[in-house]
Amino acid sequence: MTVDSAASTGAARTPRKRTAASKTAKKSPGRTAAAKGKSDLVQLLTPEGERVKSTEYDTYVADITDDALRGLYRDMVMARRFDAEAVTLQRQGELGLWPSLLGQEAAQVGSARATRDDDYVFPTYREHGVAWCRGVEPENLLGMFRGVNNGGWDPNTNNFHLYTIVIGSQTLHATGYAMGIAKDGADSAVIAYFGDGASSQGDVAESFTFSAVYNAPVVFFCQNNQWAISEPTEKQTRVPLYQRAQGFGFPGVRVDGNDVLACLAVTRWALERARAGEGPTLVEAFTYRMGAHTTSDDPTKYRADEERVAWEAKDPILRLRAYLENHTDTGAEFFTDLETESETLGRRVREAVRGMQDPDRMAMFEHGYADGHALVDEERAQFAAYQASFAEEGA
Amino acid sequence: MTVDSAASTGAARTPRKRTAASKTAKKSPGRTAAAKGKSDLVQLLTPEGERVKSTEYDTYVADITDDALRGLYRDMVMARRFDAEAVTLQRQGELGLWPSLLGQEAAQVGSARATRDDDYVFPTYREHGVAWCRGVEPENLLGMFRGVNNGGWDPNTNNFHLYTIVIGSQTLHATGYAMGIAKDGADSAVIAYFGDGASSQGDVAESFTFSAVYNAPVVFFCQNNQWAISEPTEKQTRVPLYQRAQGFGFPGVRVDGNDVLACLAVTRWALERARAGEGPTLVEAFTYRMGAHTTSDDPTKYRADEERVAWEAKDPILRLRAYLENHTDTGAEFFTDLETESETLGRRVREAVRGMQDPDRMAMFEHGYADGHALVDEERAQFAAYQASFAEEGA
Amino acid sequence: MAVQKLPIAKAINESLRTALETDPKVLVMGEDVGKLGGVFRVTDGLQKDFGEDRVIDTPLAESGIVGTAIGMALRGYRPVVEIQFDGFVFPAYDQIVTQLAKMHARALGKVKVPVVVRIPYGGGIGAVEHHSESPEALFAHVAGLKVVTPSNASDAYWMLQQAIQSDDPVIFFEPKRRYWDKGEVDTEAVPADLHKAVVAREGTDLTLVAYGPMVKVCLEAATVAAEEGTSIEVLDLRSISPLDFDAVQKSVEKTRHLVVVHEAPVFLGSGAEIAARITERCFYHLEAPVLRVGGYHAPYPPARLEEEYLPGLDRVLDAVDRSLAY
Amino acid sequence: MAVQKLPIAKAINESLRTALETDPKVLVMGEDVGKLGGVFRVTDGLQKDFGEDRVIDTPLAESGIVGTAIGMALRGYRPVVEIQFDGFVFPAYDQIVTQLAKMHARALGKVKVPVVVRIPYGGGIGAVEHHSESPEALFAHVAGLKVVTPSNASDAYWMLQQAIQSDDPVIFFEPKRRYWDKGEVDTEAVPADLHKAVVAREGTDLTLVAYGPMVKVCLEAATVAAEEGTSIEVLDLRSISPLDFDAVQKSVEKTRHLVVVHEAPVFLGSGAEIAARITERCFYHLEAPVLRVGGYHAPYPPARLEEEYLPGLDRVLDAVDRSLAY
Ligand SMILES: Cc1ncc(C[n+]2csc(CCOP(=O)(O)OP(=O)(O)O)c2C)c(N)n1
Ligand SMILES: Cc1ncc(C[n+]2csc(CCOP(=O)(O)OP(=O)(O)O)c2C)c(N)n1
Ligand SMILES: [Mg+2]
Ligand SMILES: [Mg+2]
Repeated sequence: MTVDSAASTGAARTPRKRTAASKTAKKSPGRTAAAKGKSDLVQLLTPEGERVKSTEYDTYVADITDDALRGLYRDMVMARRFDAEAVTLQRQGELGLWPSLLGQEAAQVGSARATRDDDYVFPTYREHGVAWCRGVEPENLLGMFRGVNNGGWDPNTNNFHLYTIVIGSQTLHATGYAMGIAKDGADSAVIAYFGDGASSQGDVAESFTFSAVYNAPVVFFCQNNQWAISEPTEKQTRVPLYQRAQGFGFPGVRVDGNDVLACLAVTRWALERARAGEGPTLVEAFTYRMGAHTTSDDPTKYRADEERVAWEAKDPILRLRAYLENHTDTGAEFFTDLETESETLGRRVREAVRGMQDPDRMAMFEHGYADGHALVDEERAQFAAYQASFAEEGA
Repeated sequence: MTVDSAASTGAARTPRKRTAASKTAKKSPGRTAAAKGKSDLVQLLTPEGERVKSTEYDTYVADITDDALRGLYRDMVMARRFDAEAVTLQRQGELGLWPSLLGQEAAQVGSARATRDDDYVFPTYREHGVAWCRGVEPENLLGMFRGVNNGGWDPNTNNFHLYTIVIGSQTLHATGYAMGIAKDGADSAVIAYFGDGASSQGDVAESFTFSAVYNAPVVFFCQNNQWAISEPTEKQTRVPLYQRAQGFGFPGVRVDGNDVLACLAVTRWALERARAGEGPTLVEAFTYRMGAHTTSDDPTKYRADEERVAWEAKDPILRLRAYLENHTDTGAEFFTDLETESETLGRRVREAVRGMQDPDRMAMFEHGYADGHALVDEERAQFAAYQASFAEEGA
Repeated sequence: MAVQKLPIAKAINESLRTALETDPKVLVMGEDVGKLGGVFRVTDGLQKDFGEDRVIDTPLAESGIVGTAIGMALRGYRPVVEIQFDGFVFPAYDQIVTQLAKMHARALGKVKVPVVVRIPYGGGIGAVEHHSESPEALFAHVAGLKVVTPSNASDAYWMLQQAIQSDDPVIFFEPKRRYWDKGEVDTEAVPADLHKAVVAREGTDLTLVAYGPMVKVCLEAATVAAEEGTSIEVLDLRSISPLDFDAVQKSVEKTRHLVVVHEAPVFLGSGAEIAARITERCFYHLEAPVLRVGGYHAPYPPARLEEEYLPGLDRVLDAVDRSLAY
Repeated sequence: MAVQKLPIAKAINESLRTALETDPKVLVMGEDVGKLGGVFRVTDGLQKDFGEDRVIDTPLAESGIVGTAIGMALRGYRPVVEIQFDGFVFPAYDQIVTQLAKMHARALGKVKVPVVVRIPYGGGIGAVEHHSESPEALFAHVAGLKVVTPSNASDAYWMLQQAIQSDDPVIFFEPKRRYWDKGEVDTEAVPADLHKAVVAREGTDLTLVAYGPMVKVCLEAATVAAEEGTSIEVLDLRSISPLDFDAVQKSVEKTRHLVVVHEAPVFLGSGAEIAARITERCFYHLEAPVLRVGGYHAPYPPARLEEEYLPGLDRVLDAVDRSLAY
């Protein structure tokens, strides 16, 4: 899922050996910064689209060409378009629910593009942009929200685990997976996504403890989108979340979550630490949930619209567009082509969803167990017989 | 449970209003220290029994007269004597199990004597010294280890909650209780005890989060006795435990847990912060479990005896004795009287335990519910009838 | 006015309001219970009227919510805790089972922990995973807890009043798919005992036992059966722990046929206990074995299949037929 | 040597050793499982022989233990997790119920999570609170888990082998009060199916169903009953989920009397399910209702009362008498 693999799906997995860059990670900047408890927000691109120099992080994006930037831009646009389509599909009754990523595109795309194919990703339920970058077929994300399954993709195809709804749980799976990587002597890493609200769950603290004690190669990527449904971050913590890591003995850093370049740089740095055997890192991406929590939510009940409006000025897509328009030779055609491409995606997703069949009723007896279970067999048979009795009646 | 109330039991509860001292707590030293991440061990008394000056904490023990020191000494000796008696009673088969506090007398007595009668204490299962200072009848602690009950005292008599065995759980109860105090507008505080092992439990992290968010008047008093059964502290954390607090937004401080004076000072400071509305504090008392985890444990399986021997040189009782002998006019009589007194305690406890009756078998149907429960009534009646049937047979 | 027609969600809201008004020690706490009024709006308007100190938005940590509620109860408060959905109670399971349930007994009665844990439960709302479960048996098996669930607005109002007044911890399961079903609530009535079952419909040929969301299905089944000439008695259990076996026994001694219906999986569901105990009590009365209709031994299915999974009219009537055919 | 006489604890130790030797993906993890060898010495010597990388002392956090084990299983490992005592499994309950149990189904079979959770359970060892519980029903009710428990050394060895080889999560309950009971273990035998019950003693007048620690009590009861002229068949269930109803049915069709015995509280214990289902299957065979002997609806009592609480010979025989008197 490197930045260059702009193709959205099916990228072949290409494990790499330890790079020189990763070996030098020990002296890397953010670590010291975090150890010092530096509260600065890492930012490489201002809301206005101006490039900010960073002696600390520029090396981590030195290879990012204008083309690569356009790739990141495309990812964000496609993710947003897909997300918007899903919202629409929910309104039309095609989906039961949708958790929109609106506003979090940079955090997701930047971090996801920092991962390698052989890294493993543990998402929450909102990482549609990450899924996109990992090459998961977008329509597959919709199955669970349509109610046709509880997870519609093979996690091992793109090293992208299933969405996890029980808040915080996946951070432990990520840690265990990373412990396994370490046991294997592999140099891949794991990234675990979670939200500001999730930071309060005991499981997340335990994942910090385990990853620190076993020095597991895992990056905890917290999208602090300011809200856990109706609760602002102050209901979860009274200090910035990235600071949480220090007390567990590993660095935490806060990055502008609406700056895709900074998210890329910081996550690359953190992943390289992991590969280099330096253990876990906490990245807090400071971003904003611009929409409702989910399509079932009504944010007017609990937050002022001015807040959202203020954050609109920091829109992750607009700022990269400004940069591309002002500082690269990206022509108008790129943007119009992308619009067409994203519309095509929207159409494809729409059609795919509308064509999604309800599962066969017998499916509810499948996959409860890998090796079978006598009671399930018995109930399946009874249910089949019961259903058959209607057919007989009908006949 | 102030230092002056040296009498071990039944001290009347005397709630106090906010003192001048507590109002000045805002500028208190340790807080800054902690915020700076200072790793120094707070120590007021060296292992050799020499008084160390502390510009930061001396004010917190300025009122401690030689008499008060003798009181602390007495508490530690009595606690150790009681504990030793319990170990013996376990060996003699009078108790099923005993978790010895040997080595942790200073941490327990120092912290407990910092509490006021109207403060509330949430112990683990090892706080016999704290119980002593709170005025709990020592023999009452033995019931659960003899197997005659699961908690043999009324928590509200001495504001000393029942022993909690499920690791970490009580930190949440303490936090909730402290939230209640805040709601009541009272100026008392709560102290929650837990171990180094417990620091890994999700519940403890959640109690940190809740106490910080609600600014609850609670002191988390972690006795880091270096071991969680067979696991050294490195299996729980890779940085000193007191640092854990920072990431939750409140100060943590490490104190020499074998220095009763330092424990008293630091806990007083932390409790005053709580009373002054400054919220939670984490105190890590750096101490050592000199005995086995419990009488069921065999530490030779997992730790070298040299370690224990090294810690013997830091014995909390010996160092205060050295101070008393060298720097006060404490005569030999004090020590011999105390020995007699502690032997009396030992005897009293021994007799009390031996005289402890097994509960009536019907007791197992009592207190499951406060308002009764039909099924319990039914089962009680059936059981009684069943028992009666033997009597009839016998007749 | 004392008598109002209210949806269940609103009846619970009114009940919380009454409790907050009449007892200053009552607190409401949970995720999003404040400004939002809860994801089902059950706590709507309460924080506005009673303040953040009594209607408390908590950090996102269920163990922390129940654990601190226990602490507040020890301080003399009566916290009413909301768990957002059935599937999210499990992080709090340890605090509920090892602490909340046992603390009164552990203290030989010296302390009380009057905490109410409200849990919207059950399926039928087209939700995603973890939002449709019926874990009541996992609580009812545990001594020290009481487990109740209303099926209508009046019970929702009154049973919650009683649960809050109870000195025991009460797990209060709310049938979320029925939140918007309306019923009359008389806030000046004298309510039935919290732990007694009520006959929701009288009948003579067969007893249907249900609770919470399934009472409605059973009443419908009884109506259909009546048209076919079968007289069904429907018993609304209301309380699962303690469970009113006397009421079930009484009905079964009359009808001699018993079918138990719940959404929870049949295997080790509350129907198992009812079948076992009623068979023991009514061995010579039963003309057919107690039959059970419930969920399957499978994770709750995706929404598009839930109608197949949930006991519906047909499956209930099928069991009725099978019982009567013995 | 293939045949050895071993205590149950040692048979489990040998089974873990075999698994660690034969499959490099097998891991053992838990609190104090390393140098100490576990508080019951069940993992004695394993870390010494297989290293800290495969026999892992974990932080004191049960949710973390199970949660990271899930992650390692996703990476291809087969973790065998130890929970120190029955009463300490609840902090991990959420991970077990919402993650471990459901992940295979959630992924439509695409991932497997072969985690074994070993739990020493049950009372009778004179322990303090939380060290004597029998929470098996709380796991068996949950789809996606398998729940088994051996009663003797041979089963302890073999059932653990099979549990580790199973691609499903298995909750492996170990009867701690029987840890030191010896039995023959043939490490080259062909073991019975993990989920089938076995007839521990044949008989004709009444069936006693038990598992884990209660098998011994039931066998003793059968011996006493035989002296009094009653022929009792004792069925050792071994597996609680799935539960071998066919075996129970077969026995009951012969004996026409069934008593189920377990330490867990009777109310909603596994006996409830057995009673309900066997009554359904054997309605015309049973000459008496299925009777249950088990724990009471009370927190596990302090040690000095546990002999009153636990089903013993007398209470089992009392139930036998009552059943035969019908
Ligand atoms: C254990 C648990 N409790 C409650 C919920 C209900 N819930 C779903 S999302 C959510 C808020 C999560 O907030 P955050 O972690 O900040 O992530 P975000 O939704 O903002 O991306 C809540 C409370 C849940 N899914 N799991
Ligand atoms: C949830 C839980 N898991 C496991 C145990 C078993 N256990 C009892 S004490 C203990 C070690 C506790 O270590 P620590 O917190 O350092 O306290 P200490 O015993 O050293 O005072 C363990 C693992 C328990 N009581 N509760
Ligand atoms: Mg959020
Ligand atoms: Mg310790």
